[in-house]
Amino acid sequence: MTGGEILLRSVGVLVALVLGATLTWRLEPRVLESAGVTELGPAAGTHPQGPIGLAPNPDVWLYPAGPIVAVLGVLFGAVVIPLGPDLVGQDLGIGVFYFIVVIDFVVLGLSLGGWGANVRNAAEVYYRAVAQLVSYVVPLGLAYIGAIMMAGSLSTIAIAQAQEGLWFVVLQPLGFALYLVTGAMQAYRPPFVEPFSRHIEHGVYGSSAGWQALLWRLSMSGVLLLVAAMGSVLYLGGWNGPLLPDPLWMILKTLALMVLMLWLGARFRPLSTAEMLALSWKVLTPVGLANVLLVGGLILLGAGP
Amino acid sequence: MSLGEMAEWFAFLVLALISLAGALGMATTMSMFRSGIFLMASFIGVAGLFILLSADLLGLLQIMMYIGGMLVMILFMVLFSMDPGGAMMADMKMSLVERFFSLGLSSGKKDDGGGDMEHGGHDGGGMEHGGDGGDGGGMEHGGDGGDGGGMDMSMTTPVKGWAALLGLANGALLTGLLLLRPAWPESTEQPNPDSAEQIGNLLMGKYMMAFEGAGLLILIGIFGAVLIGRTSRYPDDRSRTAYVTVDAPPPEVEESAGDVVARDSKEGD
Amino acid sequence: MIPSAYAVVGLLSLIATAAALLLAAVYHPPVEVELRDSAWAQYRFGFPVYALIFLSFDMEMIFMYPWAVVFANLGLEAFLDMLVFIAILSAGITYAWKMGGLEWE
Amino acid sequence: MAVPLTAYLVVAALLFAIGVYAVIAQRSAVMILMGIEVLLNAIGLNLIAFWRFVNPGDYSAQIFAIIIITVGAVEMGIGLAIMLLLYRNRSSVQVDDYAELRG
Amino acid sequence: MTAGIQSALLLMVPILPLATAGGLALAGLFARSGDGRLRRWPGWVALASSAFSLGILLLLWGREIEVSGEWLGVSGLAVTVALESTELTYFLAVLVASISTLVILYSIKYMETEAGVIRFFAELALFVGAMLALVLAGSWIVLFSAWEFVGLASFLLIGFWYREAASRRAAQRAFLMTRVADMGLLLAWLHVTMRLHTSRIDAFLGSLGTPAFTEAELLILALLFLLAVVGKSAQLPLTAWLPAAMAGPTPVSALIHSATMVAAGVFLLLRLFPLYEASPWALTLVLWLGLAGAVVAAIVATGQNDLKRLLAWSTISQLGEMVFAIGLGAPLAGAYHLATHSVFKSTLFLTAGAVDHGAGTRDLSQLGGLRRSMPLTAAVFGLAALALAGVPPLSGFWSEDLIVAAAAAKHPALGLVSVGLVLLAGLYIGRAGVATFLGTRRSPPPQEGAGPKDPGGSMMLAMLLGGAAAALTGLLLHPAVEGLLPFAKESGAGAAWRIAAGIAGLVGLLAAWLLVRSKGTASLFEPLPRLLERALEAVPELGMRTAEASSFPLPRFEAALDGGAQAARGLVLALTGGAQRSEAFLDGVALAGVRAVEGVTELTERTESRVFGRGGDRAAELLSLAGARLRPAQTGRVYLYTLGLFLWTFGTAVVSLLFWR
Amino acid sequence: MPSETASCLDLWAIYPELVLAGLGLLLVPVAAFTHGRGRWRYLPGGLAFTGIVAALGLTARMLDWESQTVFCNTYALDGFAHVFKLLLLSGAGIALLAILAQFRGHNQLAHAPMALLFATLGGMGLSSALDLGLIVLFLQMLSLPSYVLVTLVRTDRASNEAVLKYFIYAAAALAVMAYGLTFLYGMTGSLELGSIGAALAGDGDQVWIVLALGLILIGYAFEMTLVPFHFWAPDVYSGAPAAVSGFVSVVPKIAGFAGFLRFVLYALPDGTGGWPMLVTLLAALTMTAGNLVALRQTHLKRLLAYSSIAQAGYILIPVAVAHEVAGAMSAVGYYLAAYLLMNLAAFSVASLWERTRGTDRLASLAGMGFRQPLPALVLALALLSLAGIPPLAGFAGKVFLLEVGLEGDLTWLVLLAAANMVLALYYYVGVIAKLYLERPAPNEEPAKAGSGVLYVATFGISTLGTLILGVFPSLGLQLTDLLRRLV
Repeated sequence: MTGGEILLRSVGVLVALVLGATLTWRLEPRVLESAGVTELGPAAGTHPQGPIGLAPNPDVWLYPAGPIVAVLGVLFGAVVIPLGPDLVGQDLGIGVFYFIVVIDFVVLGLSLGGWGANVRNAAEVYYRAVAQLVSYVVPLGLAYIGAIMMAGSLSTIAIAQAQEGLWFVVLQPLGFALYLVTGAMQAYRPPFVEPFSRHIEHGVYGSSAGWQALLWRLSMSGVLLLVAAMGSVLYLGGWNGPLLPDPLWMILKTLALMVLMLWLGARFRPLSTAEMLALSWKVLTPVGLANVLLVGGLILLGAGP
Repeated sequence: MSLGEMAEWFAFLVLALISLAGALGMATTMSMFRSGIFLMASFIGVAGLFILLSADLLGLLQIMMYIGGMLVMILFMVLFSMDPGGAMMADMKMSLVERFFSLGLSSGKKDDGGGDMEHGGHDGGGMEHGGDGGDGGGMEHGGDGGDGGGMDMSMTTPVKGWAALLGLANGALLTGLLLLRPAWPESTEQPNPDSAEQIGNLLMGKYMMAFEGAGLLILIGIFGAVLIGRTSRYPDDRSRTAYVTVDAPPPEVEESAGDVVARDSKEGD
Repeated sequence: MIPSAYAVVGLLSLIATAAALLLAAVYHPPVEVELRDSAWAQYRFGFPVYALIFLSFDMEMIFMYPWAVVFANLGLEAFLDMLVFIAILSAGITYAWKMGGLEWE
Repeated sequence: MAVPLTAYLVVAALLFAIGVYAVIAQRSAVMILMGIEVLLNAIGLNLIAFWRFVNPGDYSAQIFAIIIITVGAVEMGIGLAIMLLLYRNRSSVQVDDYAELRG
Repeated sequence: MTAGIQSALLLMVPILPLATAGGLALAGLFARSGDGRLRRWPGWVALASSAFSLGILLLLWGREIEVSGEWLGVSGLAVTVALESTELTYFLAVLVASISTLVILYSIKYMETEAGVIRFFAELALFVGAMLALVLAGSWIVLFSAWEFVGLASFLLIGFWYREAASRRAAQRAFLMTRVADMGLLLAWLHVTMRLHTSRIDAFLGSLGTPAFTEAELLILALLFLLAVVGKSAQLPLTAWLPAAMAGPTPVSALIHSATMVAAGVFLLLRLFPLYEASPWALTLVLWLGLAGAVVAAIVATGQNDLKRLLAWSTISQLGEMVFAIGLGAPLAGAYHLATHSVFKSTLFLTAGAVDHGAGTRDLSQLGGLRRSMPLTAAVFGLAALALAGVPPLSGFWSEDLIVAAAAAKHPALGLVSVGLVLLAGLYIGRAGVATFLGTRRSPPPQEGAGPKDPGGSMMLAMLLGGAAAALTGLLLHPAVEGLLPFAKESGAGAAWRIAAGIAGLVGLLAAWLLVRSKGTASLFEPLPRLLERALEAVPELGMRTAEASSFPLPRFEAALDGGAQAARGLVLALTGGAQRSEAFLDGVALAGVRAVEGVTELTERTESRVFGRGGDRAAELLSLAGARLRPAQTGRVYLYTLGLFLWTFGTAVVSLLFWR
Repeated sequence: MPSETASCLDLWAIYPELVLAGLGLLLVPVAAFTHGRGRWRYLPGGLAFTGIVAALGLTARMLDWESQTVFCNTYALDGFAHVFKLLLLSGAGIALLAILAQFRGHNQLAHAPMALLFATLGGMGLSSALDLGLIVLFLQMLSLPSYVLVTLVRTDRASNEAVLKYFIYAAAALAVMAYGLTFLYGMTGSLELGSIGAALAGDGDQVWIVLALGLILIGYAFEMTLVPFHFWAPDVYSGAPAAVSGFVSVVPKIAGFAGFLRFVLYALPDGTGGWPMLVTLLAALTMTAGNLVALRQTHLKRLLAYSSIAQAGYILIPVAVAHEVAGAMSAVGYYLAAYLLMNLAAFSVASLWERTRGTDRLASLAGMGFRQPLPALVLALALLSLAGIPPLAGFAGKVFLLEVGLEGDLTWLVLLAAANMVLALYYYVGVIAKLYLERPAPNEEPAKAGSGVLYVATFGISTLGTLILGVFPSLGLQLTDLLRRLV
């Protein structure tokens, strides 16, 4: 791969992400507000807010590192999202695993930025974000595993290709449902918006301004976009679809999934961290395990590719 | 040297630097939070080295494990530590390395002077953080004049000097041996690019025992963590309402009846 | 080759991030600042046992990825392995649940 | 491979040395636990480097490395649980507060 | 009698008392002491078992029997368990059984008022059983096990009065000091077993003529066995435990510390005599060790005021004589003396116990004139004492006669020394007897109305039997002894030596009588006895305290020189001034004594305060000092533990450099 | 060499382990459900005991199987493994009884059994594992549940301190050991002990072998409580509940010996790297230091801790000559069996005392022989056995040890051991004298009612075992002779 190509691809990834994020940024508040949601979560960043709170002594290394790490995570993740069989930043053999790992950088970024700001409301973000991480990682992983089992590969391309005939959502509705819930957790979208709750002045938003605020918004919109994109790769067949060109299918599915997640999330009141943890460990994880068993049984019976 | 080799060297050096600096930062910074983050950086650096060595699954696995692990660990460190942000410790006298990794930490007193937290015992910057010599002593923080806050805030043991010496000696000796006496039969074989499948097959085949054994080990981990770490009915919990600081130690845990076997207090002699 | 694939990923992301940073650097909206108290102190959080079992569970998940990849090839044997594994996981969850580990403190 | 095996091993050895320092010099049990994680990390790096240069055809070493990571994770879980218990009972995890048993 | 029945009977000999011990111990768990009517049954049961054993032994008279079975046989190593009744072992078994029976008989009455009788007799029976197993042992493993059990039983018996600190300390000390020596036995027999791949004792003895062992090996083995002998028989330098063990009940002293346990060491020497014959160096060492022990202990005995301690030192001395005899190459004399000594010394102990019971004290300076109130006791004591002093034709004479003869045959000087030993024996036993039974009572009886009187019942019976035996054994046994024991008779020495030996004891007795009449119970050769006693007690700590000890002689020498000068002046005066000046001579001698005593007092005080003042067992003290030095290593600080761990890694790395080539 | 095929799945070879693992897995939820429910709390203990007995039976059935490796050369199935498994299982069974007895009526009663099961499982694995990865895994599986056991009484100060020290020391030791193992891999490119041994025996680089040996030794020596890696042991044994101390002093130690022997005999055959010399030195150091420090102890558990350190020193004598003297292995096995029984007997008496009196001070033992004859007798016999008085098992064991030492030309070490045995007698006899030769404290309340059937069972099994093993050592030796059968 030549240097020019790399440059081209990086610009592509960046542009795709910025465009997608902007779209998300515009789209999200409308969906939420139309559903009557008051806790906007990360989408609150699009609304004007009061003065930002700063401590006299923030951690001069961690505080600015927060948004950069978060954006880095989103960008890292975007690299493996395919828009078509060849239209991908880079096909890693273990792309899905890679994705699930690098998206965690967003949590890391939130923690760094929140703690580093040394302000009560921001520091609280750290605790809530970690609680969210503790909640979603296991059931989300279980939701991924269903698809991986059927595709027999960790590559995003291979997984999408495996769904040429039949989308996994048909075979694994339980897994898809699980993904919807845990995806919302991973993206901090309603009803799981504790780290961006109004009570703590929207968390990190309340203590960052200028380029930091911009990067936060980019990454928070980007993470929703990526979760939806990965969802469509895992369960909705990625670019597969009749008539329309591949990338368009992918974009459509991603947006649809995004809207679906937001709309569904808006049906529920915001959950507290405690409720979210209980939900995750007492409901989602057992369901995820059952799903893995189910999928295993299906595969043994010869279902799937 | 080809471009690829140069790139490899560059990547290696950067990643090695991250690993080592991260580990060193972990051990020396005054901020507990930074400590955890530095360690995470070190792990990510090592994960990068793994990837450079073609063990990508393992590298990513390491990142995944330790982002979660370290973030959780920091939670506990913040709970256990008097000064998790290192703001107070930052005013102490530090060795060069410690100062470097604690850069940008301050108590913020000079700016506002609005003494938000009064921690007794440090009058006139008399606090000294450790001695970096080999004398192994010099841990007198705050002296005895402190009122309640006069406790020993130091983050290191009295044998810090020896520890540094020993670490250095160990490292130097090992490095020397590694450089001067390589005894490793190198092979030119190339690894299989599909590492996930390779590992999966091994886990399902030859290392079945390790696979299930590790599963059991993890079960023991869960079991032990729950059994040891579970609460025995806190009277009430303030951490949701007052969400910032808990200065007083948490109330004594009441064990349920019959949960205590009488023991005598050991008197040392 | 594995390292070169990741080199591409790394370069891609770094270039993209640099661009994003450049983009952001030109963004200078007016800011109103309020000075707050320092927040670094001991803090009791409500989910210690969750966090502890998460550490172990996370590791357990890691074993499942390579397994999921080869599952389809190995068939029944892998399924039995997985049964054992899921039994282990379920035992852990049940234990934590019944022992009051899955509660906010 | 442009970077020789020795380079990786040296990095691992230095990590090991730093871990040694942390385990001995840190007063807080959590920090000691971190030091131990650094030690485990050095082991992992050593293993993978040897694997890549000595026997890359056999992935057994990666299994060993996974086991090491597992050990680290589980140790972290149990260790933190122990420290939580200690903290609940005695409000301290400084190791030198626990020196009553001796002699 | 078929061979099977014989074997079974032989097995019964040690097992009967052992089983009795077990039964009594079980009974002790359920029966609570304090029931007056049932106080005596444990004694009778124990007596019955012991008597049965004796009976069985007598039934087996003159038969060579062997019982053996393989205990385990692994990888070319056959460890057998064997009992055998040969001339020597049979002889000693009969001896042990009869003395035990006598002592148990005595104890029934003696212990009737004590609490814990059941425990006592259980322990006694255990001891008897173990002792019988010890002498009858045909394989090393049985020998060693019995050896240990004897030690254990004596530990329990000496500590019978566990409420007294002295008792407890004495018990522990006895066990530990004998056990130190046991390690010699253990290592030696392990080595033999490993070499020969069998644990039969006779296999070892049979291999002595063959090149199975090198000469150096034999010497080492002999020395290792000698270590065991020294510990068990309280020879120099491990004597300290025996006098201290007098804190136990008197029957225990009679049984353990005169006749049986301490004799086990001598028995071992006799059993392994071929080994020592094959290793002349070791035999010489045995000779000198025995001689030194005999002389030193005899001197110490002359200074004792506690009747039982006196007897204990006397025992050490007599054991020394036996060892000496064996060292001379005259095992017959040693064995013979072992037998006669057992009889008269246990009788002496029994009478000492009666005195203690009757008069309420054993302190010579408070006793006196008991011949009137305890005539029978006095008579028995006298008989036994005369036997000890080697007065013909009582038992002691015959064996001491043999020893003197053997010594004289070796070298006239040795003969003289052995005659001197007889003299000393007469001296100290005479002093004890005279001070106890003759003259007048020196202190009032403890209670009015309950004056001292002869004991009744089984105690008296046992004493009378013992007295009779003490008188007659020699006479009866003498013609048979060569047939009974497997040793060749030594070439006899001249009649002059025999007469000298016979007279020496009488002279000693006479001198004792005179001295006690003139000087009361004051110690005779002060400072020597007390000094030696102290020194021997200090032995376990010798190594540690050598430096301090080196500062001791100075004041003593000064004082002694000073006193010596006075004495010399008095002597000169006496010689020049005639009879009327003899008073001045005596003054001078007395003054010399006083000065010497002063010096010694100072010395002993310093010894007490510096050496013994720390309390506890001395050897353990010494070692636990080392332990105390090590303890701080366990600092309780975990960072130091890990520091140590990583120091090891560094050390390993450094050491690995040594392998660079 | 079989490759990664399905043939590696030799489940038939690990039935005993499977029983324990399955039972442990089952017990985890069961324990949670029986927590705090009166008599139901005995259920896990009962099941675990049944399981241990079943595993014992299954292992015993395998004794005469042909030696072979299973799971693609990663797991050995030979006499060595079977005998060690029998030892571990019996130790675990007796210790389980003692733990159940001490925690009778306590909520933790439901949870202790599975920790014990898992630890035993780790030990069993360690005695069979032929692969470096498995060794590390099983070592960890041995340690982790032990932490849980040590801190069963969660609010106890001493327990808390003990578990902290145990944890830190164990974790550091394991890490250092694994670091050493990686160098073995680097030198040979193999994780299998057998091929490592084959590669190192010829022309291995001595410098790295010695270095690796030194590092690896730490992990095993820590489990075996050898000086200078014993520091954790006294603190942990005295801080943990006595019954648990009994378990921790027996099962991990036996497993440590099993693992160490397997490691050196396979990976460093014929004394490669000079390990026999190293072991000899450690043996001398261990027995001497353990005994000396034990002389000055005032608490029973601590005294027993140092005593068990010293005992480990004795056991090292045959280990040091294991590669050249034929009877060495069976001496190790026999002594470990004896040690297991006598040590558990002693600790279970300490446990009874802790339960009824709440103390383990030696002073509190005064007059115990009259107040509580049975436990006192058990303790006295155990101590006499530890001291090596015939005809108890400890005596025969010591005889074999010394004999093997003499045969292996370690005369100086044997002499030192003999001196040490004498030295050890001082403190053992001191305790016995306390039991029988001292009067109880005047104002002490009379002993509480009977010791309970579980204690009686513990005492009975361990004491009778000590006696039987001592009187009929050929029974034990026939079994431990199987230790020589290695694959």
